[in-house]
Amino acid sequence: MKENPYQPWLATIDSICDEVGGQRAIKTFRLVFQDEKVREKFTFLPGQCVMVSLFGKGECFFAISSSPTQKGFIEVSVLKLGKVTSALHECEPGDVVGVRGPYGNHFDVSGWMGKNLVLIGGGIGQAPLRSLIKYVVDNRKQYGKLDIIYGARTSKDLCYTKDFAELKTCEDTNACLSIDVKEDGWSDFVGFVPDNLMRVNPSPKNAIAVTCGPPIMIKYVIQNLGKLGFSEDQIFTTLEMRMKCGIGKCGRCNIGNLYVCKDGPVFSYKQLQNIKGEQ
Amino acid sequence: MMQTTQVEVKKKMKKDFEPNIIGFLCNWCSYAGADLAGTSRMQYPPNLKVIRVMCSGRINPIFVINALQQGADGVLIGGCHPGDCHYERGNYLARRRYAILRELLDYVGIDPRRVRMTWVSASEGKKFADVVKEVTDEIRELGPIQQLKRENTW
Amino acid sequence: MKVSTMEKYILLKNKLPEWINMITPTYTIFAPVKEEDLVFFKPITKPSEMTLAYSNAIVPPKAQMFHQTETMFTFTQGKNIRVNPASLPDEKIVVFGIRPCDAKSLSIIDPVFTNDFEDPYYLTKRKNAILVGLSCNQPTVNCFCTSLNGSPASPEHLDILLTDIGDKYYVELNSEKGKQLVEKTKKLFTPATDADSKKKKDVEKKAVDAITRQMKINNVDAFVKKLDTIFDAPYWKTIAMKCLGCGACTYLCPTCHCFDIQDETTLDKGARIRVWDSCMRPEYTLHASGHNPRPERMNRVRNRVYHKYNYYPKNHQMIACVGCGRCIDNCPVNIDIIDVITKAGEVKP
Amino acid sequence: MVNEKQLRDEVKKLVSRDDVKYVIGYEQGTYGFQVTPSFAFTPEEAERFIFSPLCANNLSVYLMLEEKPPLRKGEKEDTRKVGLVVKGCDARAVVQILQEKGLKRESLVIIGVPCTGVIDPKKITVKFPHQIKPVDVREEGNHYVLTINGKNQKIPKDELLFEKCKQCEYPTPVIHDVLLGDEVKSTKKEEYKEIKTLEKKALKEKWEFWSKAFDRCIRCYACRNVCPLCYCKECIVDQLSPQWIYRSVNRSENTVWNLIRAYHLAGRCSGCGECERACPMNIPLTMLNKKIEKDIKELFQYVAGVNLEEKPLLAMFKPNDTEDTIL
Amino acid sequence: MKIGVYVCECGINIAHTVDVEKVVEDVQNLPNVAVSRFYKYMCSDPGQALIKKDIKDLQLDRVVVASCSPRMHEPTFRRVLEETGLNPYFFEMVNIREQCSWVHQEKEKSTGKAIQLITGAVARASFLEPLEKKEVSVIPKALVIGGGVAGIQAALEIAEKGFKVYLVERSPSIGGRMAQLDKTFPTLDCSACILTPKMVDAARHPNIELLTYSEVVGLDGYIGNFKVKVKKKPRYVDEEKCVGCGLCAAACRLKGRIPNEFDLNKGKRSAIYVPFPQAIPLKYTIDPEKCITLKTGKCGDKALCVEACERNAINFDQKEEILELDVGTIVVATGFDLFNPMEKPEYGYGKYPNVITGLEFERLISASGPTGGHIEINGKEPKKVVFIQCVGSRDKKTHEYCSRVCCMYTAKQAHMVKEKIPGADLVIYYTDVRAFGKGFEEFYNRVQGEGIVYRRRELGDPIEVIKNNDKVLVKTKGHPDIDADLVVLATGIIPREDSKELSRILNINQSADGFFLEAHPKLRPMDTFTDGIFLAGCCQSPKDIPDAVAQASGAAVRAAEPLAQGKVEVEAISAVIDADVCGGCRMCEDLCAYSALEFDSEKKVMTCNDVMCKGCGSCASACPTGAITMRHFDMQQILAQIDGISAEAIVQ
Ligand SMILES: Cc1cc2nc3c(=O)[nH]c(=O)nc-3n(C[C@H](O)[C@H](O)[C@H](O)COP(=O)(O)OP(=O)(O)OC[C@H]3O[C@@H](n4cnc5c(N)ncnc54)[C@H](O)[C@@H]3O)c2cc1C
Ligand SMILES: Cc1cc2nc3c(=O)[nH]c(=O)nc-3n(C[C@H](O)[C@H](O)[C@H](O)COP(=O)(O)OP(=O)(O)OC[C@H]3O[C@@H](n4cnc5c(N)ncnc54)[C@H](O)[C@@H]3O)c2cc1C
Ligand code: SF4
Ligand code: SF4
Ligand code: SF4
Ligand code: SF4
Ligand code: SF4
Ligand code: SF4
Repeated sequence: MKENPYQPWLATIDSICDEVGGQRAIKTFRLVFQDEKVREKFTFLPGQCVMVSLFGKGECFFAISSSPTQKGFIEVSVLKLGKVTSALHECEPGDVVGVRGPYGNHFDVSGWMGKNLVLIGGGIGQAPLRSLIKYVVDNRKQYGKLDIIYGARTSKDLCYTKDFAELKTCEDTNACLSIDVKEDGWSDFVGFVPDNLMRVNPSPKNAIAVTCGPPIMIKYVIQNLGKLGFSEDQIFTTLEMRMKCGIGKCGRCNIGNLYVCKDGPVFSYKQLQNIKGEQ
Repeated sequence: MMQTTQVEVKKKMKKDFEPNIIGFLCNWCSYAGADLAGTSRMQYPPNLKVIRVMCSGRINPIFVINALQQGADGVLIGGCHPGDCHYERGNYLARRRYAILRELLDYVGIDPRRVRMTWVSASEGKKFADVVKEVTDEIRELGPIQQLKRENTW
Repeated sequence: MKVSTMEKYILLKNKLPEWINMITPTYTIFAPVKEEDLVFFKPITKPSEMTLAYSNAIVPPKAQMFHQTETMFTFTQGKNIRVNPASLPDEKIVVFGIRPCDAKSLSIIDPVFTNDFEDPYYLTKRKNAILVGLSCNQPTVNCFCTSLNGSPASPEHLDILLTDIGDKYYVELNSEKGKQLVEKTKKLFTPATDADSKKKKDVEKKAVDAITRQMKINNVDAFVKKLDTIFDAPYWKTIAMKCLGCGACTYLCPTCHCFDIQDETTLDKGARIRVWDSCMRPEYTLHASGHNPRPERMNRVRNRVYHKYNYYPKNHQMIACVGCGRCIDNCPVNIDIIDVITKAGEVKP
Repeated sequence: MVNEKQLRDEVKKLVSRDDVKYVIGYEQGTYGFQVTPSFAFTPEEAERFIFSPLCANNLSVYLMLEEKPPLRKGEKEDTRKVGLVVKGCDARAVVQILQEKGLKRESLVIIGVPCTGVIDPKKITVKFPHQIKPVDVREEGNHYVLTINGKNQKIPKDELLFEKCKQCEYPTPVIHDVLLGDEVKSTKKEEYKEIKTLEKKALKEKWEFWSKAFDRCIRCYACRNVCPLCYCKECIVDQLSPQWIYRSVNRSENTVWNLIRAYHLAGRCSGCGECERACPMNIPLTMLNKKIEKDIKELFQYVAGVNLEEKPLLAMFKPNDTEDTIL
Repeated sequence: MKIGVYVCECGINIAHTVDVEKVVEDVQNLPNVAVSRFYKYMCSDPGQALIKKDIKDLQLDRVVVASCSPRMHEPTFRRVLEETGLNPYFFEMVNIREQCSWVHQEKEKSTGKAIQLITGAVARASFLEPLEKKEVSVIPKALVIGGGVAGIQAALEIAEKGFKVYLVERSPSIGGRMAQLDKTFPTLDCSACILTPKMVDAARHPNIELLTYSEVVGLDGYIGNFKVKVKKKPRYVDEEKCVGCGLCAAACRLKGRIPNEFDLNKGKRSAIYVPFPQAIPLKYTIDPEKCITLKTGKCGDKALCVEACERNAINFDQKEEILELDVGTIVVATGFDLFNPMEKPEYGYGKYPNVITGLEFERLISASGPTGGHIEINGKEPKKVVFIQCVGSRDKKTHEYCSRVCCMYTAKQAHMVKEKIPGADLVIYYTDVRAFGKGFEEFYNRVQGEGIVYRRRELGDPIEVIKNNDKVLVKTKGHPDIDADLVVLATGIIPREDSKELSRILNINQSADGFFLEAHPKLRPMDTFTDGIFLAGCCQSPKDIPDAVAQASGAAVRAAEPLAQGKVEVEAISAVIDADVCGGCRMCEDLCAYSALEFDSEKKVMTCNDVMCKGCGSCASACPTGAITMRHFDMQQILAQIDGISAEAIVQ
């Protein structure tokens, strides 16, 4: 019999980056597999997820927020919500977790070569996009224009500020941040992400739009993309459902006949319109 | 795994079985009474391990059942005498819960002597020591709990 | 694995105990055992413990492959975290007296556990199990396997099928595994005659006729497609009003395979276990954020029906219901899948 | 028993009212002896209503089950009343819910049915295991008359009645807005014979009895969901931190689950027996509930679900409560 | 998670029966334990320094100290954490002295037990949550309910300390029972003479606001921030205008026709009245039950009082007012009622005019009373007077307790009779004479010396009063019958009729006898279980004036404390309710002794006011869903502790 797909590999938390503080804190964990062989074997593409275990607490599904171009470790960004995520937030570098994966489909990075990319994120939804952004930046020549639109409620709620500082200095990258309410010293856009999208006004020509974030944001972003002339099959998003097994068996993450864990999490808007099921 | 537990149980069955007893004592009376037993150097068996709570009213019957599940052979609940509760009525509420729980345990076949309640005031160090002796002897007599204990056979 | 031409034998009823005794040393035998008016598949040591005069086991024998509680692996907590794989049983089992519908249910859920990632717990047990079926001579009120292309005496998903044809069993060997089991005990069996075959046909026909409740949908495939058009029908709400979300229907359904994974621990060690779960519960889909994609009972009732009659056929070309009637028997408020489906067939898109 | 015409007329009258959302009652089930809950929003739907000795369900469970999706902006809460057909034991559950202030009295219209006992579906299916066509069941004196395939069959009531009905002390709903028919007076007294017999057995025997029963439990929680008084938003067994009871299905956890369920209903259980009826594994849950019912009657002179003003049993005390076993 | 475990040897107190070295070694291996050490005296400065150093160097998250009872040193070690910047509640203490080394002798077993206890503590420690000590600010005002001598005293003292006081009195005047008394035992000073100046002081004090003819009808909030609802009944007389001249009363059509309650209905008044001449405030009040205008809308052809009042003070349109007051603390001084002797018909009270109560007698001998201080009964001066003590007190059938004042006031009254009617024959039936106070025994001796006959009656011996022409016959066991002109019943002090209602409004408790319950009979006699509410005077138990005043002063100090502090610290260990889990079953609602739980009928969940919550946890263990978490004693922590104590790995 093959490897037991439920049994995680051990990984050590190498470092932890506090992205956002407060009640709904977000931290990014850099995980290094203990087993050298696993480190080599473990390959993934942007958009894919891993199941992270805290032994004695449980397992959670996270998008990998680092890029396949970064070797030797993977990163996950975790929003503190329930049992496992709260416990993860208590962890310190050196602590050991379990990881299994990678799971799910991924952004079609090879199919999108040569296209302009519009990446629209909000909140923790930025995690899979971060992987994609890094991937595209590291393979910059193979892609066209890159527009990144990202927003949060306040400047304190923005993730990956270090990344964005770098991105801003990249020449052929347009990184547009926004916050919902005005703050002193904020020079970028003030307003909601969908509005920022309209302001940036990307052209649908030869473009792919990817949006990840809270459902309500996705709803308006898609509306606005429509207004900008993006067609259904140019728009991609990732979906979230409660997960247990991550490999299409435990049953709960179905939307219609599709399982988010294995048929997703990346879906084209066109695909979504055709499934009958609760999202 | 299953077998080892059984062996363990058998081993425990022997005369030298030392019961593991959990005591939930309220902070104000019975815990203080237990302290007094200590300062007066009254000797009693070491089987009872105390968990301090603010009031006997805090003791959810689930704690008691869970203790039996997690490996306690007996449980002792200690509170202030009726009328003396630091919180006025916590012990009265505990008394009701205890009465029902005890009946229920008996009814499903778990010896109710494994779960006892006592009133010990802060001045009753002697009583505390006596109660611990009594309870320990009784539970030693009953032997290790067989019924509710989690097997954790994994 | 299926044998092309089925071998057919006769086992005299009075020889059955002997046969069972002969295979007991090699196999753990799960057979129907009566307890409190209910029938359970339980390991037996003596043939006398089992009851063959029964209609349906209350808990489907899926439980023998897909344990209600399964330790996935154990671990040590604290300083030295280690993961210890659970030992997968290599015990060989015979599920004796399983009904054709229940056997079919295993074939239905097989793809779930084999797809993409193989589920070692289910599959080891499944591979180590021999299904010795028993035709259903006395279908219950709520049996409707025939509505779903099943038959009370079909050997299709079994290794061996026994049919009670009077004082003897008509034995059909339907797989290599089945053949092997009989092979070693060949002396108890005699080849079946045409008359025996005819008798079996008669018995089967009688049983089929005894199944009177039917889903009144003309064409199953068309119905599967039709469901796509009535997803938003208010009809689902009217059923859901009654549903208590108690989950009895799903726990006892032979094709329901949902599970939950949890960690259980003591101070320094613990285990990751999985347990059956039910899509009829609100917590099933509840996100940590508080959002619930299936917040109302209507969503969940509909999901159960769609999972069986629409999503599953789409993914695996099979309806995930075998018509065993357990969910009907056990629903405290008489939500009756035969009725639900029949009426759904009448709903206007 | 009840005049069904009167019942339907009453329900029709109710559902025609502007301040009534719907009425919950019974209708013919899909096969055999089944009766199923029915929701009438319109007078036409009220036509389906029946009441027969087969109406075992305690419909009050639906009161706390009603889903109220969050209101949209500008939307007003629907405060219309819900109508409900109740038997004696069902009414006690309603009283208990009202007493716990789970609902307001004004939000209900209660149609009381003076009850002469209902049939235990398990008993009747044992007698007629293959009955598919719906059956008309009437009560005639001490007998039930079943019309099967046009032929009448008389069966003594005692053979079919729910055990709980044989000792019911409150056959006429203690609370109602309308009473269909004359009050049924009870001279019966719950004697708890079965309970007392079991109580007297040796601990070992008791444990054997219960562990065998609890071993069967598949922790489907049907007993909980069918119970009108198990309406916690999140049951302890569904909580992850802390895990009060492990999810593993084994003797220890099953026993604890069953004990805690019963304990959480101490002083609240109305004795409707729905939990036991719903339990697919035939676990004698009533014997647990009744045990507590008996104890609290003896120890605290407390009866659940008969007095709207009563305070929760476990939230109050009397200074002279029993001290018998306290050291 | 890094936990430091520190085991104390306590000199040899612990070390001689617990093998500390082994303990330290064993617990080292427990999950999350980063360091474990032992030391001679953990609580000493070097011991504390050791912990501090580790917290800093090893970045400990939690600290477990195994030493003596937490009742002793928990605060010490919490401070250690606090000083190192760790939340003080990240500390767990294990008692291996009082509850281990001192009570067991076998070293091996004590060591084992110590390890188990520490393991439990370590398991628990990883679930400890940080807690904040809470403070609430205090509104620097107080409320005194009841304007008897106790209430007046309390109000004056708080006012003297510089805080605003609202003094709420139900009747039209302050003064209470004491105002009805004539002379006071044992010193025999005139009650009015000592009380009236105090009443005037209270009325004049700039910090006191009198709210007479008012009642407290609602209370919300908690210590420091009470919101009080006071109902001010209409007097129908403008208090601003009325100067108390009494012209109106003299003009009233019902003049002299209405029994005066103040005189226990012995005297008569008008429909517009002041209860007694020295009333404070001296403002007239119209009795709505009696006034013809108020009852019928019309009083003859015109209301005579309106006519008579030169200051136009009368206003029939006055309405009841509800005032909302914000106060920080409350003193309850609502006094007492008297036992109704009708409950004991054998005394003939109510049947024969010759039988009166002690308080009626006080009015009878009072110079300001209905007879101007002249003792007369049926128009005649009594020659033979009998006093009966313990009427309604020390009686299992009525009130079991002793009313404490009857012995003395009977002696006082007997003395007064002797003084006013020197030839009178006086007999006192007593059970025991309780003369415990300062000067009481001396006074009693003095009265006995005045030729007053004390006759002992065993507790429970029947006594009967029957009619004998215009006299009454007093029959008892063991003594000859007495043919008396006047019988005075020393009726006992009982809780006020409305105590139950008031205890509900204020959420304070009554003891079994019906008086308000103090938080501790000895150590906190003025406190109630509700923080910020204090008791004074006879509402708590029967008392004489000196005791009532002493308690009032005490209560005033207690009540002024938080006002002076400006803030109060409230228990950090309290209940928290998870609104996502609470199903609103309201199981917990009424169970809290402190009314900390309140139902939010909008959200349909229970809420806990953590300022009022004392952290007992009774509610948490009643909540079926576990929606209530007890800070510092939550389910998770306790289950972990059980797990740790019982862990197989540890149990040898
Ligand atoms: C495709 C996908 C990608 C995700 N990526 C990220 C990410 O990059 N960063 C991040 O912070 N979160 C991500 N999430 C959400 C994350 O999985 C949940 O927030 C997390 O499981 C909550 O676990 P908990 O134990 O803290 O909550 P609890 O409420 O204690 O949940 C109990 C269990 O339910 C399951 N569960 C509950 N909510 C969810 C959920 N929303 N999704 C999946 N499982 C759930 C988990 O098995 C969890 O252990 C992702 C979810 C999905 C489906
Ligand atoms: C016959 C008799 C003789 C006595 N003689 C003596 C004596 O000689 N010497 C001695 O030391 N003691 C004597 N006492 C005892 C003495 O009367 C009491 O100790 C004293 O009056 C107690 O004062 P207090 O303020 O507690 O109560 P009270 O005097 O009863 O005052 C309470 C006040 O509160 C008011 N009140 C009540 N309820 C409310 C409410 N809800 N809202 C607002 N206001 C309210 C009442 O109207 C009253 O004004 C005697 C008692 C009696 C009965
Ligand atoms: S859905 Fe019902 S009838 Fe179909 S297989 Fe499941 S339990 Fe049987
Ligand atoms: S058994 Fe019936 S009530 Fe229970 S979940 Fe299934 S359909 Fe609903
Ligand atoms: S209904 Fe029966 S089987 Fe299901 S959880 Fe309850 S007791 Fe267990
Ligand atoms: S516990 Fe059972 S008998 Fe009691 S009210 Fe609930 S369903 Fe009815
Ligand atoms: S913990 Fe005690 S004081 Fe606090 S709310 Fe609960 S019952 Fe009241
Ligand atoms: S007992 Fe628990 S669930 Fe019920 S109201 Fe109180 S907090 Fe809410």
